Amino acid sequence: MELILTPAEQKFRDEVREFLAANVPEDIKRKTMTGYRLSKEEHVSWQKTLYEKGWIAPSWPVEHGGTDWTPMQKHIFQEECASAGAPPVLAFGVVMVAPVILKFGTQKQKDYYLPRILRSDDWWCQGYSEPGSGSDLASLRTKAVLNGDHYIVNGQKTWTTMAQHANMMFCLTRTDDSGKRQEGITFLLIDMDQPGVTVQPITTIDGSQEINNVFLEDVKVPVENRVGEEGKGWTYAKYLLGHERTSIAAVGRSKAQLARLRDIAKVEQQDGRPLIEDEAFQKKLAEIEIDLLALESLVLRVLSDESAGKGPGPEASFLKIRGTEVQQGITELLVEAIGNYAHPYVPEAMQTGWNEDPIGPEYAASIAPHYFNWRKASIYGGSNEIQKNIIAKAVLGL
Amino acid sequence: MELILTPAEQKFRDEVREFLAANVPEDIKRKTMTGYRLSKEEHVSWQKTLYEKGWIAPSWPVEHGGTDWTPMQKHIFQEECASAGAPPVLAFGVVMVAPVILKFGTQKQKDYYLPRILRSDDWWCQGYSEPGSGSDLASLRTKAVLNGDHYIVNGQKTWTTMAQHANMMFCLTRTDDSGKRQEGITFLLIDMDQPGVTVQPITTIDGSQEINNVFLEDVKVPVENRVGEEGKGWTYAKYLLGHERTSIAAVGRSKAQLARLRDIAKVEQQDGRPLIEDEAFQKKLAEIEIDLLALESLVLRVLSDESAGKGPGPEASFLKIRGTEVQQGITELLVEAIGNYAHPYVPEAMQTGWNEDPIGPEYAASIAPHYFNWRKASIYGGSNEIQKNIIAKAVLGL
Amino acid sequence: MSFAFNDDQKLLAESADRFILDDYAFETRRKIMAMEGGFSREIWSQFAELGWLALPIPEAHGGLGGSTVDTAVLMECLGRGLVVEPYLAAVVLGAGAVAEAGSDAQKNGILPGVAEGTTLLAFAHVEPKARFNLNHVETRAAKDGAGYALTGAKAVVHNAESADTLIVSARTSGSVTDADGVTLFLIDRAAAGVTLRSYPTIDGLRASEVMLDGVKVGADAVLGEVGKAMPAVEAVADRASVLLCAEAAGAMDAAVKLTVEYMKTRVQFGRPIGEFQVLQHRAVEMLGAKEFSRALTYRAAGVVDGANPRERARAVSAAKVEMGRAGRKIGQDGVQLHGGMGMTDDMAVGHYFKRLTMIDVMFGNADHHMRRFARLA
Amino acid sequence: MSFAFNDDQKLLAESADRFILDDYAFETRRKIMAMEGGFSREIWSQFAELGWLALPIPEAHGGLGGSTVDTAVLMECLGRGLVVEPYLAAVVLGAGAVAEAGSDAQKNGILPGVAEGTTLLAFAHVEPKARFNLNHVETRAAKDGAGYALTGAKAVVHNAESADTLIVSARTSGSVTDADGVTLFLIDRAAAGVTLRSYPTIDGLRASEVMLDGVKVGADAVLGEVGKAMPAVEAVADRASVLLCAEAAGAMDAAVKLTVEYMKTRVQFGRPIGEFQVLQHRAVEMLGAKEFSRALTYRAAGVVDGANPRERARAVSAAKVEMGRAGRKIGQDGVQLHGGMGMTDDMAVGHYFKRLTMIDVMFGNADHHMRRFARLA
Repeated sequence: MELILTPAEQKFRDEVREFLAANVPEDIKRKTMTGYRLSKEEHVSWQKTLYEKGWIAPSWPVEHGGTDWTPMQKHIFQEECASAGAPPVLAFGVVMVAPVILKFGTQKQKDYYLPRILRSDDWWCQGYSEPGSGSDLASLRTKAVLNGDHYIVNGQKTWTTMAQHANMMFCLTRTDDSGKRQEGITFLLIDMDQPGVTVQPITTIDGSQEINNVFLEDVKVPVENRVGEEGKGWTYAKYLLGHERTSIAAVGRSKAQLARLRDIAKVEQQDGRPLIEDEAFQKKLAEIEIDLLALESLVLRVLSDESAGKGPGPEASFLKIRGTEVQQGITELLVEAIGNYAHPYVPEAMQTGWNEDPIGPEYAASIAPHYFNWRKASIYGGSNEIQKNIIAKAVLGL
Repeated sequence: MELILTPAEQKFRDEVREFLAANVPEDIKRKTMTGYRLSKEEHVSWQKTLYEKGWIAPSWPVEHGGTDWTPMQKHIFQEECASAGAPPVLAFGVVMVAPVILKFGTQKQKDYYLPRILRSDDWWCQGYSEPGSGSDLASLRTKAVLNGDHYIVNGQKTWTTMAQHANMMFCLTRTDDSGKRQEGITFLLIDMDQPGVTVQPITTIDGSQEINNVFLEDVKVPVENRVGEEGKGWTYAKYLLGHERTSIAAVGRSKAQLARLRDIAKVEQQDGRPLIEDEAFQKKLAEIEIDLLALESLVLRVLSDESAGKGPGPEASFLKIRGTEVQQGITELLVEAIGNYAHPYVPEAMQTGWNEDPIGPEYAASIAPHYFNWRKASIYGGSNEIQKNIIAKAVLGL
Repeated sequence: MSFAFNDDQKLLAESADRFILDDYAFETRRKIMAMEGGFSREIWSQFAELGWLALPIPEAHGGLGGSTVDTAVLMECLGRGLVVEPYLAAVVLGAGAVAEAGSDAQKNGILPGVAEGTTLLAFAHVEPKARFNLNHVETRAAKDGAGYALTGAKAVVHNAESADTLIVSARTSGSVTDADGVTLFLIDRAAAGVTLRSYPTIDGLRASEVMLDGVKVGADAVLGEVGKAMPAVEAVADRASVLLCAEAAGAMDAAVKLTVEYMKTRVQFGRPIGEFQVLQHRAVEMLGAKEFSRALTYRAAGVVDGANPRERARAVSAAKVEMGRAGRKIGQDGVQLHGGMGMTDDMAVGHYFKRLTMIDVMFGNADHHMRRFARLA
Repeated sequence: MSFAFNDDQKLLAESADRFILDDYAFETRRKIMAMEGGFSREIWSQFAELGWLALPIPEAHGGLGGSTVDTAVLMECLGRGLVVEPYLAAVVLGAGAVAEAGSDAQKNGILPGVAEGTTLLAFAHVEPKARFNLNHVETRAAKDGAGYALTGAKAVVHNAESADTLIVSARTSGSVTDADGVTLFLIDRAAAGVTLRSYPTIDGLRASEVMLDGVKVGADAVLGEVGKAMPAVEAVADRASVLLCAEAAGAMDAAVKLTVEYMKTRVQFGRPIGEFQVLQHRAVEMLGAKEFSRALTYRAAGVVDGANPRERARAVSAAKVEMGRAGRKIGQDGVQLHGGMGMTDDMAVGHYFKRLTMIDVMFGNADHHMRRFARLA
């Protein structure tokens, strides 16, 4: 089911399509599509390409290097990037910390950090979760004590995605535990290239290492690296959560993965016929494609509410729930599609510069690891159970 | 998947099969299979047939008119009755109140009521639920006040199945509300043929009237109609719940309905082929048949635990949950099978003595009403949510 | 592509919701169902005055020329009120078929009357053995002098008994399931040889089995081109399907609200059952099912008027699948969360459940549209 | 028909559970996986001493002649410990095939060694393009003097690298998916023309792609009747499938217990997450899924030895479907209920999840067996 676009929107889509076709390197495209890991350099080089085009931060205000795109244009851009196999822009800088700095930061912070984010000079990571604070984030205990013109930070962050590449962390710290848990939380920008910061990778069930423990021992953070007021960090964090709710639906990504699934199902044979001709499999494809169409339709509705000035309500939590269900559903069908070749575990095959013959079909290597890895999607960013709690309270008044 | 039977069990099954083939009247069989309503007389006449054979109360002690059948034999008997289209014996007398009388009743009560139950002289109904007490049964408020040699009972029972036919009700009443809610409940046997007892039918969403409100106004109940001690009624009610857990799985009934579904799917045409040849429909049939086989397997395990002297644990709650899921799943597939003829609503067609031509295929008339009526299965006898609470607490210690 | 209502649509929704609230309470509906033909002529003329009957009818023929999205906005409100008046039969299907296939003369002859509420139509296409295959037409129209003689049977024709004119499909050539050779006819319900067997439907509407025994009609009774009716029938069925999804969206909305309200008032174990997390999440899933179904429905409604038949079919089937799944979940869980009360005829939730279940069946259930969607992939 | 364990089975289960508890902790398993061949020879000889390797082997050939139910009891315990030793490959599949198809000479020559733990076997039947179709055999065995020369490729052969002898299926006649014309051969893993490409599997086992390039064998290498191997292959695959379901039952049992334990200790919002009703019900559904799958598995295990091929296939496919669904639910929800911790390699739950997922794939996933079950209806 194609989007119905105005002529102007069609023109825009073609422009984006052309640019991507001309600028996404082949091997990057292949890796992104097959879910292979990209190196830091590969991420950065692609982001610089977008930066030079002026498309690195579509949602930012124009005067800070953003675009004047309509919500629909942003949706088209995301969808085209995904189907072109462009690596997703890492959210931590452009999408997560930047809006907070823009809204609550000092002029000095804006002048210094925003250009660096646009140029990908800094690699940001998110210092939220702690061993004892997962779904219950407000219970965090990492301590920040003001000491003259510095905070001294002690504690442990965990589940920190890509911290191994990061030189900056936006971090929720506790500066006061006398009052309500949500109070006394302070939002700090921490330079990770300093003594006291230790990053220790965590191996996940798929065997990959993209999340980390980050230990903070007597880490010095200048007061000018505090965003907004002391003790107001929770407000800023929630503002951030409310931001860009539609992108978590990952419609474009899922469309691309669904297309990939179709291609694989055309190659895989079952009883002498391509798997895609199997009625039961067709039905599963149709089911998930319809789920995805409904998801996209709700995304479009939320977007047009946005352009009508209405911010996305808590209903947007549905986008996270359905979005992750669709993503996980596709990873599951991919595993089903490759049959016995879900067994081999050859992580090297997913690394840059591996050039042996694949075991089984080339597309198989990343599929099972990806399936297991992607179970995280219903856990992080507020587990789907938490999302439902939010809706029950905020929307249904239960 | 056939049951594997010992030669003795096979012989028993054949004996049961012969008896049923010879004794279940054709029209009764047809009505039972198609879910048409039976008249009181039809129920009673069949139960008398079983009584004369000595098979009306298989689970009772032999000396009271029961059988010495093994659990496996009881399972076979149930399955054969269902597949022969024999009307289920109404549970309220034989299966529900009788075991309580047997265990906690006075000799006088045993001598008087048990033979009458065997002969279907009394039609029993269950006075448990009240408007304010559904899942939370212990909150019941129907008051029984001792007044000399009588209790005076006032209150309202609801959801009382087939009360319109009943002349006796076993009833939970509150004789004391000073202590814990579970205490102060008394188990009374109430003669319904007396002033002060008003039965008011409730129409359910399928348009049928098999449940009722029962209003009790200054109803006199002789003390000798109290079972066991005053205030101990909750214990007796729970004993009753623990009883015959495997029969609620209704394996035999579901097998018979599944067979009926197959027959209908052979007749119904889709794009010029019998519906049963449609792969997607076959898959649904297989899915539910496998659910049912797994259910039966667990029933058999619980039965063999019983014969090994172990009473069924709270795990038996799983039998209720899966059992009702399977039953409801079959009613749903039946609706799907008949296509457009789910629309007509012709309750007369389900009554005795209607002899106009059917609208659409004859088997269609009862299917949609049955689907809607059967939603009750996951609500009554402790809703499936309550069952899960029980398991979480009693089995998992959560 | 915009997903927001325009001002006219907002006004329409407000006035329709207002009407349901003021004049179409649950008990009123019960009384109306008992009336002759199973609906209220008086309310029907109110619909006419409000311009609702004219809404989808072309301006050239006494209508307002509203889009399918406009009509969806109205149908959603009607769904909220479980309205039993024959809007689908007479306006969406009946007038829709005439507008789709009819000659100008036929349109001028029939549509203004529908818009004014003086003419009622019914769409007699589906047959006893057709299941969900639209091409399955056994009814035959044999040449009979200048005209035709129709013989056959039509199944579950909603509101046929109150229709002035039946729009009947019949084979003028080809064999039972051919796409070619089907012709639409305008037939007076009172014509000789037309026999109706009428009955209530389980969701509170009225329908009939229509028997045709050598019914004679003139050549002018032919609606559209002889033997070429199927594209029109499919267009009408697709538009009706997406509008049924809109009606369902309203019904789901109401069922969810009723359920949540009940959860706030029903007390068990000393607290409103709405405080139990399991039931909260169930209600949340119900709301989500409705939101997704509704969004996809309006998207499809926006497509049907313009798109090519394949695009239209994909969009409509996707919406019908999503609606079928959502309606089933909301109907079943709505009753479950009401507990024993939900099983009683006195509570509205069961009636929404029944209507949602039957909407799924109309013009093909979720399974049928899943296959159709997949085939067109 | 009895569903209770007999005394021998109770003893077996106790000793096996005891062994897992004492000698096969999660960390021990990690070390074992790093050993050559991916398992511990020492533990393998303990299995031999305990009589576990002899269990399913016929008494006439150095075994204990245990039934499939007996073996299921053991496999369930091994599943609880996520045991990586090649019990399935060497004993269930390897010895199973020899017992099923071999001559007395072959049985006497091979089975006692398996029972004593001195001989290891692997079953090389599945091929790269076969998916779940057992009949799909492209590997060809051409007449070569008195013997044969085998050429082809076998896929995902578990524990091939440590096997002394490979049991290889090859076509002596017929075309790729014919049931007829398949023959089993005993092939020395070190034979000329046999090349292995070995790798770890995602669930912590070892497997190999086996390339056969004109591998010469004598006529005595033929296992069973020439061209008539498929019935034996199917019997072996069915028995292996139901035993995999038993292994899964153990893995599910452990995963549910771990999850419930975690729920009692993990505190969020000031209380153990086990106090949240939604999570409680999820755990209950996990337990139920396990109970039903286990019950159906033992029922099927009781059938396979006696029943005719159709009954056997129906029983096994039903069990495999139920297991696939239960394993998926328990694996996914087990991780979900563990939250972020569940995603880490340090927690056992993820490893049970991976094993359960791969058991579903082995010898055909739930979907494949659903079709098979339906076809045999």
